[in-house]
Amino acid sequence: MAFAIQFVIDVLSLGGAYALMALGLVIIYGILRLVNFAYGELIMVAGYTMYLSSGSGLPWLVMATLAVGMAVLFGILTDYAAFRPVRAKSVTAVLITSFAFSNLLQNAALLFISPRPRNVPLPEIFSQTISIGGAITPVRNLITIAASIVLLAGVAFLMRKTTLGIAMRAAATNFTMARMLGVPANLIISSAFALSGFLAGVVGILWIGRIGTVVPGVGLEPLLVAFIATVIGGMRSLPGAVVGGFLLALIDTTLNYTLSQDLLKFRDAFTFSLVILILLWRPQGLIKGPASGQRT
Amino acid sequence: MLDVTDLSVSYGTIRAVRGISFTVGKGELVSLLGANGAGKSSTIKCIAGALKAAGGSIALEGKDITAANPEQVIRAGLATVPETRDVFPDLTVAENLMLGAYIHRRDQAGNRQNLEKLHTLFPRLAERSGQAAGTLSGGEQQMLVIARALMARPSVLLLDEPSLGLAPAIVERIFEMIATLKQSGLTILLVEQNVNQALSVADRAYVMRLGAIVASGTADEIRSGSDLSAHYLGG
Amino acid sequence: DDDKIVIGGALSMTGIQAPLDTPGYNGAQVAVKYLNDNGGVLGKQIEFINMDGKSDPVTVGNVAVELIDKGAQVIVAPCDFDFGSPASREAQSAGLVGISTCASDPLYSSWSLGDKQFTLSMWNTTMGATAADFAVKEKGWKTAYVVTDQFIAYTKSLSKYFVEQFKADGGEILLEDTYTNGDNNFSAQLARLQALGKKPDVIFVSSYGTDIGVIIRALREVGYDAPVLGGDAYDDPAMHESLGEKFGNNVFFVTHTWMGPEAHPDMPKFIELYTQMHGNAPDTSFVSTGWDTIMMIADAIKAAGTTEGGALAKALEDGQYKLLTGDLDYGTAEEGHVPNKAAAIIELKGGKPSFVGWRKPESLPKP
Amino acid sequence: MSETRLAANDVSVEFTGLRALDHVSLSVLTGEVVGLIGPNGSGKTTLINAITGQVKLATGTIVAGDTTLSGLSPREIALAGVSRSFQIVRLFNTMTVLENVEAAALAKGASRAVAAERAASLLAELKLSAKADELGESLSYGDKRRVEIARALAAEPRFLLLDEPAAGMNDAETETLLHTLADLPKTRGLGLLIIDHDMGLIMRLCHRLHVLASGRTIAEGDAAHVRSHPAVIEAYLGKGAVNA
Amino acid sequence: MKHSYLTAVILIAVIAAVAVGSQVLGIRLYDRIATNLLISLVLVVGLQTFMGNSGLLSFAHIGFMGLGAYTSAVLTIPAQMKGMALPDLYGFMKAVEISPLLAMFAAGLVAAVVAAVVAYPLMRLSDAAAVITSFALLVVLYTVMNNWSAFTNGPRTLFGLPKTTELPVAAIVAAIVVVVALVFKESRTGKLLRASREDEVAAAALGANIPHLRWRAFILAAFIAGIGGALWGHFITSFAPKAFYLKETFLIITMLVIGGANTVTGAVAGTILVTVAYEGLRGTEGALNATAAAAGQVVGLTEIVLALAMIAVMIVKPGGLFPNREIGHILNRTRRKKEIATP
Ligand SMILES: Nc1ncnc2c1ncn2[C@@H]1O[C@H](COP(=O)(O)OP(=O)(O)OP(=O)(O)O)[C@@H](O)[C@H]1O
Ligand SMILES: Nc1ncnc2c1ncn2[C@@H]1O[C@H](COP(=O)(O)OP(=O)(O)OP(=O)(O)O)[C@@H](O)[C@H]1O
Ligand SMILES: [Mg+2]
Ligand SMILES: [Mg+2]
Repeated sequence: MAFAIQFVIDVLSLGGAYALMALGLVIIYGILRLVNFAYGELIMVAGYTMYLSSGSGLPWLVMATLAVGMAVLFGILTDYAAFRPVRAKSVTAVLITSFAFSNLLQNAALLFISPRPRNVPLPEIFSQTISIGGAITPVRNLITIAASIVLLAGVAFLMRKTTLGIAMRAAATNFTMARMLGVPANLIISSAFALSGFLAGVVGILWIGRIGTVVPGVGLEPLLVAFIATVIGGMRSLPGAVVGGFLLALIDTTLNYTLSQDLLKFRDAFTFSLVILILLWRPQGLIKGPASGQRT
Repeated sequence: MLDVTDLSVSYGTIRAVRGISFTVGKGELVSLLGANGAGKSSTIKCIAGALKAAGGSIALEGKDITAANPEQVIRAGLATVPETRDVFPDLTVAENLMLGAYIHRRDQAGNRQNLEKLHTLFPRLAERSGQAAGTLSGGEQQMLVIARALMARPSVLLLDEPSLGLAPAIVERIFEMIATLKQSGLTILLVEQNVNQALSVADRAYVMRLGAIVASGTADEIRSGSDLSAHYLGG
Repeated sequence: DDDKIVIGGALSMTGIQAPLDTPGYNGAQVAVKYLNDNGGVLGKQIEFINMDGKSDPVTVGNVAVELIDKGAQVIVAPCDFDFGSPASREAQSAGLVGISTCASDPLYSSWSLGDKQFTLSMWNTTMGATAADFAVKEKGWKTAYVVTDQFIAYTKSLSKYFVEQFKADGGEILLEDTYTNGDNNFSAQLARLQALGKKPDVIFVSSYGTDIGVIIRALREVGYDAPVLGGDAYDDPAMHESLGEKFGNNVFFVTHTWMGPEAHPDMPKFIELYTQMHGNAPDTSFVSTGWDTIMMIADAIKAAGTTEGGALAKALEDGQYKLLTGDLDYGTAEEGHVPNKAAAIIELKGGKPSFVGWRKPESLPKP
Repeated sequence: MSETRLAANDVSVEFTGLRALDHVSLSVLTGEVVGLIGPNGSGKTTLINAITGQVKLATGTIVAGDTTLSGLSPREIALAGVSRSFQIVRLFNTMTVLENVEAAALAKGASRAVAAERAASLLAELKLSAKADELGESLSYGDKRRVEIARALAAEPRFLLLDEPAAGMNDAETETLLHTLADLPKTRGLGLLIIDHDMGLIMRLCHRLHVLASGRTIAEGDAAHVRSHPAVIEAYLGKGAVNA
Repeated sequence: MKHSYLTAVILIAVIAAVAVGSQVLGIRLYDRIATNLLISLVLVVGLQTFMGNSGLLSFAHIGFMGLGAYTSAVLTIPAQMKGMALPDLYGFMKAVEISPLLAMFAAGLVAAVVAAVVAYPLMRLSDAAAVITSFALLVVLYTVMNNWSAFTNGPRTLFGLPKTTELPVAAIVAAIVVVVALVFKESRTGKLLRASREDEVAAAALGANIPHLRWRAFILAAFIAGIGGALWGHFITSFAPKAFYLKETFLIITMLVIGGANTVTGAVAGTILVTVAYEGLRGTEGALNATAAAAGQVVGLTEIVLALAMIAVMIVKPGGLFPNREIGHILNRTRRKKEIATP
């Protein structure tokens, strides 16, 4: 019994973190249809902000707010540096610029901070544990689950029910036309990046809270996870990203528990083969996004 | 109302518009005619702020809008229906129209009223309001683009070939609608390939050729102008 | 360039290897300055050129070639067989001596790399056996749970020799589990540990980089307070700090030395020189590996009277070195240049390291 | 070449919540020009899409000669001798005009030499030789439409379906197009199905007309008959059509 | 067709210039950089045959390079080394030792066969789904290389490959690959594939079998990648699976995109440009470190400058340096225009 509860909690907490990562990526992907490779570095920025402010004696919540704020700032910066100048031109060009920007941030961290891992201050509550039905789990996991639910609801509301959401999609598909209708398209797209940065910041705090240290490459794994979760769930659908995150966590955890040790090494191969199969079966992902207006 | 003075437009080294001047008076309907590639659309895009002028100036109600960006132009009351049928394909018809009223987004009541009016003008759009705009037929998209521009409740409307790809009956309705809009006091600049119909609603017209204005006058003058149509309109 | 001796380094300043290589690099710089301030070697000044190997075997190899091109006469290779060996192989093919500052896998031998290649570190046979002897013979821990990171030769062979010696000493391995570096999810391993139904006396975790901290935290969080034992990859202040007062207890590891006078009488002098040069005191024993490497090379050059590879290798084989990281004496090329060396054991208490002492196993598993 | 028939029998097409075609039957013989007209959104383009396999049929069949086309992929239908143009121009933008046309011949299995030769002669025929080396994207709208026609012809189809080829062309260009198209059925023995809203063009070019409204056939027959059909005037031509 | 010949001649001349130029300078380091450049060229041009013609981004290319490298390694590592280098190798393979040239073909073949088997179903996907499956394929290949210890020695460094890739060998292979890529581009498959790149619907409506066309190009690209991998393996002589993962993937994609993915000329230009920039910057960083004496090392500067340069190039030339036309085509056109201008 405790084993089953443990399994469920593992899946939910890992899934919550994965879902949040995916949400931040799908905001940009779903709207702009561009993979933001610099997304992982927004998480890194949040981590380093925590590290750099750890000596300041500020209360932890203030540091965390600061970290999220920096991630938002760098999200907007990503737009200015990597997307705005090339987005009208070619999708591959954007892919390259966003990758270049990701590289730039990582190396800047190497150069100006350190290649070595740095510790991030964590509040006491992050490492406290509680026992649920015999299974012991860190409180951090419950916070993660809660955060993912709250943020998903908030983002869904924003995208569905507000003009901002519609304007974002319009600005992304036909920039000039949107402007000709009076939509301040640049601002609108920047706000999508800001939102993505916000989510990355929250993920950063929760994810790095798991690891305890930050290194320049810390963003790679969340990026990959977000990428796969988005694909599984539905590349243009917000609920899809969340479902994808939990599903991936379920797959990961199940394989972890059940695969024999010889096969466990190949876990990623299994997971990614599954991604391929899902895409073959449903190129749109499990949950379809908004109707795509293509016809002959 | 709209004064264009010595306007030039270039694409890199290609000069598409070479120093043209014309005016559209308040409440007037002026037509811009000319063969393929004469520079009509380039002129329209430039006025709308989507292209930078290489020289000259554009004024709307005396205010200079030469360097204005598209957002500023529409806020100044000038709406454009571009030639390329730029619907937002992934958005529904209703969402497209909603964006048309972006600059009035605080005035929901006014928008609803305006939308009703447009729905009676284009009943097809009311039927399809939940459909993704990209899946509309060619003609339906054209209607949507015109309706969307009117959602901004402009005082000046630029129309670039509104009859392109429309059924004759619809074309007729579009021209009736243009006439109605004019009567309601809207100032209109109309670019058309369909010369006869354009002249039937226009007060005045300008004829462009190779980026320059080569003739101008009232609709009747242009129509009766000896070999104009043979030379400039027909080819 | 007959007026100077050029030593080329391919140490990694970036990547996963950086926490081990950068301290070594800093220590080496202190040694170079010290030697040069005291008249150099064979009357020549020493020039130490390091190019970032980027924790990438391909870059390390490329960089080594570049260094040899620039006139390097001895090559200092990065830690660990996987990252260091390309540099040593290039050194060998250019007829030069190559020394890794801290590679401990027995693959780092003259058998696989060539007759002019050495490592300053003890081998994992020593490291693993020291840990096992310490657990069984000193502490009386009879049962163990072993987690092995599949990452590199180092992590795999360290577990292998630990397990061999642990069994030879009469201990029982309850479970050998695996793990892949970078995989921040440790829940399955925990579940398997819990499913054992028996609490092991000691947990041996052979991993690398930030993951060590993550694993220990994960263990402690769910209430496993059994002692954790590991190798020199634990010798990273960032890891100690990340465990902190709360989790940094009852952790033991085998490493190269201890940065205090208890370990070596000359240690204070080195720390003073280091602080003069770098502005802060060293925070890990890996700085000593850098110092020792350069000092040993200098001694060997003096003995050989040349930097020529063959002669220098012979001098290294014949010499006996009294180093900050313990006394060292190499086997012959036929014996793989086995480094006969003692190991230091450190304990973490409240996130702070303290010196347990030097140990040298009586018998070693076969490499 | 013996006469063959391309026939859509009782075809319906459905999109979510919308019947775009409702039991429509239409046929084209080789050597004949059939005009497909109707109000916007009446299903004309959809009918072409149905014939060329771009949309699925809800009912009905499509046959060309003895071959059943319905159920085949667009590719197989093309190989069976049905070519088309698109309402919204779909050139291969960064390939040259010559390559655009060659591609069609190659897809049909012509050797590279034959394809090159056929493409060059088609470009000459459509007065596009001077543009052969330009990229598709750099052409003016009228030229693009003509390249599309050349491309469709390069596949040597038995049936050619053109969707609004004259849209955006001025009167003079439309006139030239008319002559080019009018010759095709005779010189190449193909059957031509053409959609356009330019009644002048349609009336002069087509042997027969087929009128759709709201996905249903409301009239078919020769031009004079259709033009004076009250339902057609009501739904499509409008009162002003008398002077078209 | 004529301009294709001209393009081939020019590109081969460039390759020859790279090879001979570095020989003339006689610096061992340049020799090494030039060899590296030419191997990258093989990989980038190989990627161009698929990505350039089909318009689909492929992340998996480097994975096939890895297959090639490991295949050739297993076939050529001297039998007496195998015990140490590949301790878990299956018994019957232990004695195998063939010539590197033969092994190179085997490497290409193995990569091509694996590509043929795994990729067919993937080829009907387009856009994002295609990009992501290729990415997933890379991860799968990487994971397999990382863990199939018998053949690859797992994540650990494999060593013992005979060093047989010298500069002339690399140059010859690069020249052959460039010619193959140009021929493929002008072939029926190449032309139809390019049509499908521009407009899938229109190409299918002409009768092009798009998945099949893509599949052929993918196999060809994998074959070239496998050869490139073998070439590289026998140049570097020791490597780990990490050499065939994200960083390298992005490096070659960057080279291709900066040069212009649609053209072989672009692939060549991009490879040269990025390599020269990279090496130049690395040299500068090294010099900086040499003068900065004790003050710790400057790290990451090369990457930062390179990233900025990449963004700049993409802003100015989003289609790359040679977006649409091969060099021969461009020269022919300017010549013809001049002729028209001055009759
Ligand atoms: N994006 C562009 N790049 C280069 N040249 C262009 C571009 N757009 C238009 N042109 C050129 O500018 C000239 C004028 O084009 P414009 O679209 O304004 O003509 P138009 O009068 O609207 O013609 P049409 O009746 O065919 O729409 C043409 O020669 C055209 O080829
Ligand atoms: N993919 C689709 N999804 C939903 N509705 C569609 C789709 N494609 C077409 N329709 C609808 O089917 C109807 C017929 O469209 P079609 O394009 O065939 O019209 P048409 O007769 O060609 O009109 P036009 O003359 O304006 O081009 C239209 O109402 C259109 O909105
Ligand atoms: Mg126009
Ligand atoms: Mg249509």
